[in-house]
Amino acid sequence: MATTTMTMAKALNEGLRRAMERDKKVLLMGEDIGKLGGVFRITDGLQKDFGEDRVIDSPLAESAIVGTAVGLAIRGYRTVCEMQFDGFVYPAFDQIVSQVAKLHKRSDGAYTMGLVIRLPFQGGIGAIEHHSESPEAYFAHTAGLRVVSCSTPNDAYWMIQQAIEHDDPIIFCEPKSRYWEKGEVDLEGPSHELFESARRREGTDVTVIGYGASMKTIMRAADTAASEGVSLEVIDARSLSPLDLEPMIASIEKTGRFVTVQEAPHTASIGSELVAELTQRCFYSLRAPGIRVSGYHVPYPPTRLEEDYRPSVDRILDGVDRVMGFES
Amino acid sequence: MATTTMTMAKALNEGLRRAMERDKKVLLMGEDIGKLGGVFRITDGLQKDFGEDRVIDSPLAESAIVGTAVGLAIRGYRTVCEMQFDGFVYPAFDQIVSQVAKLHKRSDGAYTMGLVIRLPFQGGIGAIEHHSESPEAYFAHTAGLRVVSCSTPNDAYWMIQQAIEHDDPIIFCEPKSRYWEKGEVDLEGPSHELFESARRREGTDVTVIGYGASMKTIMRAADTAASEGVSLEVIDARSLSPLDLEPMIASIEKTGRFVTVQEAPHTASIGSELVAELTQRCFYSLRAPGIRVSGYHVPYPPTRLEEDYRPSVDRILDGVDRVMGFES
Amino acid sequence: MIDEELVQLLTPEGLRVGHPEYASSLDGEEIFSLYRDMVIVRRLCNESTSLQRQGQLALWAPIQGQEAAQIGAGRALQPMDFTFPTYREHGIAWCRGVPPEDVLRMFRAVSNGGWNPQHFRHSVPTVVLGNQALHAVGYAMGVQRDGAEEAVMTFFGDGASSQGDTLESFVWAASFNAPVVFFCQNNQWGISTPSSLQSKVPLYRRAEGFGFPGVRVDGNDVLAVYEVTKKALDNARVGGGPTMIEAYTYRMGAHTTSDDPTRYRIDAEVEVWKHRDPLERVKALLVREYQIKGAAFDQVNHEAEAMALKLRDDVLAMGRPDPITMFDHAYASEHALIEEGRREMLELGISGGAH
Amino acid sequence: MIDEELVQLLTPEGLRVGHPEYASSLDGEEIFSLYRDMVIVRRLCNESTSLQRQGQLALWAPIQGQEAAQIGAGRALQPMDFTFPTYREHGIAWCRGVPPEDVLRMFRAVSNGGWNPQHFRHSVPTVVLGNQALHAVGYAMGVQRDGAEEAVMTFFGDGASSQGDTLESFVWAASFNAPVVFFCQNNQWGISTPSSLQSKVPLYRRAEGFGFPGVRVDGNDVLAVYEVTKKALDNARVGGGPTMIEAYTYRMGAHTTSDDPTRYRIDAEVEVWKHRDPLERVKALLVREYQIKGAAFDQVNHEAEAMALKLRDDVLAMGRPDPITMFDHAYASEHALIEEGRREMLELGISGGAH
Ligand SMILES: Cc1ncc(C[n+]2csc(CCOP(=O)(O)OP(=O)(O)O)c2C)c(N)n1
Ligand SMILES: Cc1ncc(C[n+]2csc(CCOP(=O)(O)OP(=O)(O)O)c2C)c(N)n1
Ligand SMILES: [Mg+2]
Ligand SMILES: [Mg+2]
Repeated sequence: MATTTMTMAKALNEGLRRAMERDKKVLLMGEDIGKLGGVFRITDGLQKDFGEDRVIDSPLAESAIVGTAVGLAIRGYRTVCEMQFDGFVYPAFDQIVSQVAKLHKRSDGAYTMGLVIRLPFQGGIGAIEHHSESPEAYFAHTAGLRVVSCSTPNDAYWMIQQAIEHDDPIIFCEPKSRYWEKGEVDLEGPSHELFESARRREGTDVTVIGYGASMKTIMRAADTAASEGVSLEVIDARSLSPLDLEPMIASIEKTGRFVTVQEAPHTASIGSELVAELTQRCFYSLRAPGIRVSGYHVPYPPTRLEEDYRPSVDRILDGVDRVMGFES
Repeated sequence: MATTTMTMAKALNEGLRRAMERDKKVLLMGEDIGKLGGVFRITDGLQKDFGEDRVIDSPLAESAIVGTAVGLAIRGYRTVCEMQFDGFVYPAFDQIVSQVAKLHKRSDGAYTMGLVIRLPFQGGIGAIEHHSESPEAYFAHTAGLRVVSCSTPNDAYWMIQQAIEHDDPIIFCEPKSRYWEKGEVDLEGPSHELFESARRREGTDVTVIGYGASMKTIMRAADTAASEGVSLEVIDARSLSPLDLEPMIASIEKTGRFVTVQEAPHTASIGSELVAELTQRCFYSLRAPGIRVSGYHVPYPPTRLEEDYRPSVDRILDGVDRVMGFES
Repeated sequence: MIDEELVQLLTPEGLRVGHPEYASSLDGEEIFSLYRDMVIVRRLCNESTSLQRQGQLALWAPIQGQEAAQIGAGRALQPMDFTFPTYREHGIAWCRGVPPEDVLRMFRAVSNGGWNPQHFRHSVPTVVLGNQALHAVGYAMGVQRDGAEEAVMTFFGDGASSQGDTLESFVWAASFNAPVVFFCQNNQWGISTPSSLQSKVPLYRRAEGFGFPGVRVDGNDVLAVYEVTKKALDNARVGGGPTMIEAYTYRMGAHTTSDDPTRYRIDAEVEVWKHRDPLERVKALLVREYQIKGAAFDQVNHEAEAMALKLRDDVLAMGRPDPITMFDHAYASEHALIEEGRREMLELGISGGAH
Repeated sequence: MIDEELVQLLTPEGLRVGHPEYASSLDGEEIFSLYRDMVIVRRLCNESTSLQRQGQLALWAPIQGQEAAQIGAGRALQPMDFTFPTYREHGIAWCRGVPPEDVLRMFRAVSNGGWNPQHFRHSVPTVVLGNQALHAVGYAMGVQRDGAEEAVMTFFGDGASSQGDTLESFVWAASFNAPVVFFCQNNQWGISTPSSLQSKVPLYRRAEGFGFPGVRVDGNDVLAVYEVTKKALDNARVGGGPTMIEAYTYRMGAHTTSDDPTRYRIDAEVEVWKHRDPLERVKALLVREYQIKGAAFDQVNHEAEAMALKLRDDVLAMGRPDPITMFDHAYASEHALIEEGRREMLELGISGGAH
């Protein structure tokens, strides 16, 4: 196994590079992604190596970034659009929902909307407002889109390549607070298919399901729980739409209890969906209702307070306690 | 009780009129709402009576309709924005999510975002694409907003007035397919608070929860079920965010089973939220998991097919059968 | 209507006028052929309106009054060009070779598109105002990357000129010098909204502020529209960058068959524009300058009539699709929720698989 | 820098120049007072940069180089006017009377706003590019309805000029003849994006295409900025409608303290602009024309120093808010999910209610 250690930022960079090498129709487009290499340096060096025609520094307008990527898709290009931050994807919402999600259908399959919208999402970097949003539920709710999220450098490296190769439009959520953390990347082959969930830790008492930046917090919570004699099984959803439920079902059939973790507020969210689906599918196994640990139902707070907004180890363990407290 | 019979369209029109009479700061703004009276004639005659300064025919740009309504709110006006159709609210999504939902908070309460965004939503009128969307989950997921939906002329008349008087921004979802149906309106006082759900029918076997255009279909399903010996209790959610759960909980504690009904696809939707909340709160009473009857996970189909996409009496009864099929 | 800013080559009376920059390059046969197309699409439009009245279409968006704008622009296109229309570009679709019945699929509510856009190089209709302008610019950026000598043309109305997407597309087209032509049919109205509410100054002037030329052409003069569009497309194909064309015209009918224009506009206005009918002036020219006779005109009318008859048959034959088709092409590849939906529909017996 | 299009009243060397439409109306005292404000906001900016370096701020967006643009514009405002800034309008905030420490609350990440916008008639900062331009137009529509003689001014950058919202705000301002002034600081860069990518032609020309005047002013010339802005505001207040002002200036520093401009721009460019420093030219004028002496300048520097000291103290004293405050003002009235969140937080002992 040819593994190497790199940060998630570097893994994304390398993944993009490989995708661009493999297919000349792959383009990158976004604000400041060329000379600057993106505010997170995800595209560092790529314009230098692939030219300004393939790594396109764009004027500042997100609807136009996505809308022109649609036109490029119709022309046969595969554009990876970078939204500079999660909170700046909303100007492009109309293009995403009305066009990106629907054009394959509207054209009866004549158009392939093979484009990827990269979204550095979630909080944890102490930024100002609009830089810490978790908009994944909006896209998961939208038929015609797919939504995935990576949580490790290895996933970042492979998932971005898989997403670019895929023919459906994909919202690619990157946990920006984890960009600089290192991990092993296996350069030979992906560990999972793009739309598969992954079990990150085996356990017997409670299944905890999360994604993105929450994964690390969940793993920490699992360590703490273990030291208190509670065994958590941890699943990284990875694909937020469609959800890969089978491994979760298998886990819950074993544990009888589950907790979902996300930074977004819980109303009509990925967590809600997980609870709804898993309750339906595991009804007889469930010894407690699924509990959602999530951001609160308030605008993302000033970031001096963000660690009290984002699911913490304590809050996750509180959720675990709550599901353990149910008797059945 | 001074009741009178009118269509939902007329009830909304009268409700708007009363709100405008009561408070000179109430403005209406939207595309074609003045001279034409709106494509659905909801604002018919209002420009004539209140003038062009209070019933503003706008250029065609939804982001601007909402963005200028924000400025008007800062200036102390209360603007009721009409989105011509559900599918045209998306260009305004950024203003709604980043500004309307967050400015009260950002200004530490100095700004009151007392504005209403009227959304003729859901399908059922045989229209072309983008005219039959159900975007309520996007807004329900957004902290800082409130989302309500009327299903009867009486609710329409009162809820629009209550929404305009309310200081929070409200997404007001109107089931356009019901605009022309008549019902009793009690001119003396509202039957419910704005954010309350309403029991529309008493029953004992299964609780069915819906909103908007689905209510009528649910009531029909309840008739059919009754004729087959199954007793449905029917609840109109009315407030989609926040949800008024207490009456639902009370009902489920009685029936032990529930079905949710909506036209939107089920992923990360109001239905998901209902199932998640109600499962948690009624866990010991539930004899079956909550089942969601919803639109399919596809772009809204050409409307010759819409009645096979929207929850029908058959599909609701199928949902009822499914929850009845669980043993416990 | 004397307007310095307006490119006109043919008066409403059918008299030729000179213009410093544009001259008609078409011979009598070609002009006749433009006339023929206009007659046909007018007939197509009338037939569709009556089909709608008879309950055979859910909706219709008439183009009466805009035939010269659409045929002039549509005929200026080359086969390799690509076009991005709205819901009202029936004349363009005709020029691109899209079968008339395919144009009606959306209006019969049996499809959200109706034809293979790659085959005809004419995109599916865009209903959300302005969205398509960005697609056109993106497509044009692809053309640039391919080093192809092709032009892209997108259509929008006076109303849609106020949308952020339309305006952003101007920014991008200028920044990337994209081979795109923005063809704005200013038909004076966006449903009930007069174009004067969208702009206090002539719309074509907006382009200049974004750094590329704008031209206002008499949209009821097919000769002028053809020449202005041809020049803009030629220029785009050889790297000359974007042009905005404002075709100054008039929507003679209602916005759509659901609309009631008597609520917002006066008859006198419609009367004025009747005298500027795009077909009549060409006919006058053809009679006077090329001695075209009644028989030739009769022949065109016959053709139009035959088209209309066939169109009617085709539309009536368009059955309700099998509901299960709603799952087709929602995604390009397998998807659990699609499988689930299909299964549920089959179980409920909604689709019998009999189709 | 000889530019016909640019309104300039003072050269980089501090020499007065005439302009056919604008003349400086300010006496020595007033000019000195503008100078003083520029010194103070530059000091404010420097102090904030070092506070950020020392880990006391999460971020800082410097205004160095843009002091004349902001003080010229800010001082042209009247108390009854209302302003809608971005994240970089520290000089405007100063002119509106917002306490400097309040400006820093957002950058210390203890607030998403920082001051009472109604009290200062200066809105909270808008981070999403372009959003505020529509708020300004809406507010101005309110001013019209109140029949008030007030003007509204909104700020945005060269980068934000490409956003749909900014462009729609132009449409609306023109359509409703709103009393609004669009003040665009073209500081040549939007992070790493050069303004030439946003527009191939001078930005101020965009206004004309929307039907209202655009003016380009030397944004490093406080006298010119003051006069141009004053005229536009005066005009707006009496029903003259919108104006767009492009203040042609330069961002001397990084985009923010997170940015590394060496990756995308060359030193030579920065050097050129150093010679156009907005403070130096006023100082030269004050010395030459008004015989202002070193002592007066020292006095200003002292004031600036005192402000900076106080600012530092104030910032260091800004503690972490009680987490429970995140629930305040999320809604204007009771909300079940807010109650639930508060309860959970108290139960978890995150907020002790001790604050
Ligand atoms: C974003 C959006 N908002 C509103 C509508 C509803 N609508 C459909 S056509 C129309 C008027 C468009 O006018 P114009 O652009 O002049 O085109 P025309 O219909 O005159 O050809 C409106 C408001 C829409 N389709 N899209
Ligand atoms: C809608 C949106 N997209 C992207 C960003 C990220 N962003 C913040 S500032 C900036 C550059 C803005 O440039 P300009 O408008 O010239 O203003 P300046 O920073 O130069 O004052 C960008 C891209 C944003 N804030 N909002
Ligand atoms: Mg029009
Ligand atoms: Mg700038």
